[in-house]
Amino acid sequence: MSKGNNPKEDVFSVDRIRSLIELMKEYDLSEVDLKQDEQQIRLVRGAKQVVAAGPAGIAAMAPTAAPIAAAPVGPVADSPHIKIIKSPMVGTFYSRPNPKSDDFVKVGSAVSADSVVCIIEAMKVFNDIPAEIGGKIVEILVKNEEAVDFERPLFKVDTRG
Amino acid sequence: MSKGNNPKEDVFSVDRIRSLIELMKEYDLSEVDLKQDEQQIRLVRGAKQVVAAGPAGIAAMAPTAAPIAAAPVGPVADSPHIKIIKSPMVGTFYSRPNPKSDDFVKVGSAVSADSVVCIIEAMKVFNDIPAEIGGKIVEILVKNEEAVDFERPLFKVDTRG
Amino acid sequence: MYNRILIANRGEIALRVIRACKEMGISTVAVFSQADRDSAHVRCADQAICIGPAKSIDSYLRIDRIISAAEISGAEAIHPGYGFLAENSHFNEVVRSSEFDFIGPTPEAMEKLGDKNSARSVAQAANVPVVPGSDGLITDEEHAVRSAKEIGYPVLIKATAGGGGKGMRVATNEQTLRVALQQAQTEAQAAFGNAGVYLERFIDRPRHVEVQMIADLHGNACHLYERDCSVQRRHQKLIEESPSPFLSQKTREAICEAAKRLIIEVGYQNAGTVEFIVDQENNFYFIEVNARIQVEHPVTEMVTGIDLIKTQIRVAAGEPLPFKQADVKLHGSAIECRINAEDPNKNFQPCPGLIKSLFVPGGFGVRFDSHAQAGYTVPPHYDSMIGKLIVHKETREESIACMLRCLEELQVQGISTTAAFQMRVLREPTFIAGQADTKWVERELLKT
Amino acid sequence: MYNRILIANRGEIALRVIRACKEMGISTVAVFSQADRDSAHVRCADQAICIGPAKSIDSYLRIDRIISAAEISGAEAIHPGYGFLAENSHFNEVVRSSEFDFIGPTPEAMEKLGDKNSARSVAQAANVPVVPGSDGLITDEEHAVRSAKEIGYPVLIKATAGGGGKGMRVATNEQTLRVALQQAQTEAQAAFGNAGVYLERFIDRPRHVEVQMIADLHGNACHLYERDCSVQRRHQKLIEESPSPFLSQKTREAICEAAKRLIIEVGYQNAGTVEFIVDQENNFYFIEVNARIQVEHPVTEMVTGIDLIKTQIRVAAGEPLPFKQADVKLHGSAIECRINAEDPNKNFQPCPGLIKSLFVPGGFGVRFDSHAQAGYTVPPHYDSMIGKLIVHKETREESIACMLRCLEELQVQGISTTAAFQMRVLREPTFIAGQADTKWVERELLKT
Repeated sequence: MSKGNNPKEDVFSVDRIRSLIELMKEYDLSEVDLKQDEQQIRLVRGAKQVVAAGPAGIAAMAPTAAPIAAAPVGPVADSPHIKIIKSPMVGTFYSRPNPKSDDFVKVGSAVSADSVVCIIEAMKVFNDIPAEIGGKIVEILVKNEEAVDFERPLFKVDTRG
Repeated sequence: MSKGNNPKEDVFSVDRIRSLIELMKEYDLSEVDLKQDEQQIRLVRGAKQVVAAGPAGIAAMAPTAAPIAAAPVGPVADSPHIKIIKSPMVGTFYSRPNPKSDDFVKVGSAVSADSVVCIIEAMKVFNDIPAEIGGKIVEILVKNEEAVDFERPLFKVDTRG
Repeated sequence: MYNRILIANRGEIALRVIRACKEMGISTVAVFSQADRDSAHVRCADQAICIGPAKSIDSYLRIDRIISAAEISGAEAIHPGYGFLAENSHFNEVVRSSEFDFIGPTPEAMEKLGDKNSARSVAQAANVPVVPGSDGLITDEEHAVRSAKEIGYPVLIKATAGGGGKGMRVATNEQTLRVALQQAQTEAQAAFGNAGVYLERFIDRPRHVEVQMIADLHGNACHLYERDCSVQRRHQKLIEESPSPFLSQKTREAICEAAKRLIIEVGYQNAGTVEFIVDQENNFYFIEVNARIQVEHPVTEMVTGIDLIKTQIRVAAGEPLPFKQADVKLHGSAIECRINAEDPNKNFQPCPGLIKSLFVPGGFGVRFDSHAQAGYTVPPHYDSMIGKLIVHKETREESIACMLRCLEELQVQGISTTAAFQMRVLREPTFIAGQADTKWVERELLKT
Repeated sequence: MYNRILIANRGEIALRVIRACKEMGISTVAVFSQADRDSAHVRCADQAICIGPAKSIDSYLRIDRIISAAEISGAEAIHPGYGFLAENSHFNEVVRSSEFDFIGPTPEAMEKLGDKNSARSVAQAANVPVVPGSDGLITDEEHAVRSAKEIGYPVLIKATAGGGGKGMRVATNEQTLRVALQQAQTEAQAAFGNAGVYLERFIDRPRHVEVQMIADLHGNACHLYERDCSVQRRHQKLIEESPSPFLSQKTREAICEAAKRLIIEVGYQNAGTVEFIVDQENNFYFIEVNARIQVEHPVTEMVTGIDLIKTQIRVAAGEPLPFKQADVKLHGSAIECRINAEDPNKNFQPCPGLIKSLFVPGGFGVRFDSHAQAGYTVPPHYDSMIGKLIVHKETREESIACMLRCLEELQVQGISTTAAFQMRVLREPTFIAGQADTKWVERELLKT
């Protein structure tokens, strides 16, 4: 709950350190080294010494990713060129314009910013949802007629196309 | 309870250091290094070399100092040759055998293990309290007729005599 | 009875409603903003649906998303709590037209009572005393001067759309009236987009007394006696209690009956509160109706033994009131302190942040309604109340002693709270004597 | 009334007594072992005195240090709480001879009731039914056989100095009796250094029902009705409630009057509990008297509205009982769950340690008496109870629903607790029907 806020008051917050360590374990980091102004947090895991370049960088990112990581809902973009199309509203997800027709997109479909990827019904209104990014659909994260809430991840898109 | 707040007063918080150490054990951390302004906590686990600047050294010591450090009462032995005579019981401290006579000891008095340093009255009984260590009284920590509880520090003794 | 209810709110009141539902065997749907993901109301509900980012305007005030959440979760009714959309008659209408039950009054009653002017007419029709004032809105300066003469100086200028004291002005004579009128109208226009103002007699050292009402769909209405909320700072209630320490039994009966007449007059349904001001001679005047459950409802629950939230749900579902007026009895004395994350030493400025450690007071006759715990971060986006401390004892004297004990015991580390200030109030002879009026705190305790 | 009271205990009961004193304007002196330095009872008391290291034998059981603490702090009376020295008549005597008031019965009454045999004689003198049994201790095997014939098999062999079921044996016929007798005597000698045993009729599926008594120094005694503590595991109470769900009104009145007769017979003062077992036909038999306040006293406070700790203090100070028997009325239903730091999946082994996070249940009719909070470490040296969760509602059905809701809400991270197991019990048809007997948990829920 208290992940990483008020750093100024809280370098020694055991809660935050626990969160960091849990992240280290989760992502198998061996070392975390965070510095800001007069503040520093350095954590080393396991026996092996590793140079604190890349990994430390990721670790430093991790806390900021906390809100998403904490979300019960789906995956985070795993690499920079993979983007997530999220639900802009609360409602029911439809993968096709009507029961008889095909899905708007399949894994492998190429999409542009304005291609409709699904419909979300809210208050009896059917809303076309555009991709808003270009690329190739690499994963569909919800099922047809599934209920979705705000910013629920819907599709994974590889922006390299 | 006091985890991470008032860092200024709290680098030596045994509670917090214990929590940190528990975390290190739980997640197999070999090193924790926290800095803020003038403050630092550095904890190194396992057979690895404990390289420690002054503050880090103190922090590393802290856990062993737990019982005393945690006590609200009185000072801690500041250096190895300074020992504390503590009250073995709950009662009223008397610095002298009777109101007319002199104090058992003064600052500067030499004491041996069996010299009586004060009387503590408990349940109407006057108990002679022996020094139990030899040396020279360097400080008297309670006043005549003051109430004392269990292990209340009474005298500081320099065991170098 | 309902199988599933959606709670369109957050914090302690969302938790309060969830608790009532669970005890009634009703499944619960929480809605939450991204700032509240880890909040207790989300954890305790059977389902939780994210409806937007932290800012209320994009989440807790988004009617469309709340309705959609009710649709996808299969809820049958919506409880609005207090604040946010609770007294929004449009929301009320949309809920009903989307074929959900709204746990509260009808939109019609809400609208009639929402406008101070029409509420005043309702009161007059029900023969409930109102503060002597202008009939309807002030048309022009001369109209104001004429009405002020009838009413008698000093007069108060109030915005018809106002609330929380905004846009209020006192005029002690014709000259100050003319000046104050323009200021009040400009202020009202700015604050509420409605320049309409009216006049009423200014009452010296008024007490704030409100009567809790509950009515079913079958025309039965009961009062649950009064709450005294005179201890306020800038119209924000700090301490509430029941019964009122200064009402005579005669006035108590009269004011409760008046409230009931008004509620029946307007065909009110579900829970509501009729607010009065009472002058030093125990004359009472109708002010307004709060068409919702209120923050301070627990003090009434403690002294009557009636669960207001459960009763709200039962009557909304069409059940008749489970008690008659004669069954409603006052027992003992209850006091509530709102524990706010505010710093009394910094002019009560909100201080959200991480609660590092929390010790919750307990014991006989003590109730703490809160969504907070150690490790919880009070978000900056919403009101600063972190809990309500309520005590119930045989006598007011014991309640005060118990509340002081609890406020001492309550330990919140990491953020400042109002607890210390409330301890100070509870030790003041004026409060102990039950003599506090709505301006007392500012006049006596915060004077600089 | 006293100006200052020393509480010779720790944990939630020390805090409970401190709360009562604070509300009465009495200053408080806490004593603590080095393991409890950071405990809530130390923080909440006006003074706190360290009386020794962690082990009870060197601190909370050190009579000399507790008396000295009272002397140096200027306390006028000592409240023993429960456990530790609470029923130690020698401590009671030393307290009084050191010219402090002991908040509890006289040493004489304590001794008379402390020995099961003499307690049984007191009961018989007061015409209170006891379990048919041998008159006095068993002298030899033949005596045992003779008494068993009179009593009728099956018979129970009990240690006179026993408690908590230690040294108990059932014999179904003469042959098993001869064997069991020796085992029981050996066991009793080992456990209590007293081989004395007696026989009584074995009661099938007994309920544990106890009557709360309070008496002043002027010969007035009142019962506060009964508590049903039949839900036990190895004689450890898990759930207590009042009123008992299966006593007939007739039996209720009879058992309470019997308890009162016994208390008057022995000239008992202050609070005490008379324990009975009740068979399937509502016949009740006296078992023993607990000459102290009990863990489960809050359920009685909830249904009677009477603060037992405050009443203990008042009568100890010489005040007459502030109520008459006719004033004592049962209202609604109260249930208590003892939340212990034990792991139900590991045969309820205690699991002390750091409480990493804690969410305290709240709401209408909920009481949580606890010294715990997030960041508190449950020490391994004392009993494992970390709090008592008590609910009070109009009906037993509502109380069960509310308790389930609270146990769900209660969140303790870092250590295991009994909460989940208690939820399971509360959902069992046998419990809901009020049919649990003292062996039910082991027989039905823990059978392997």
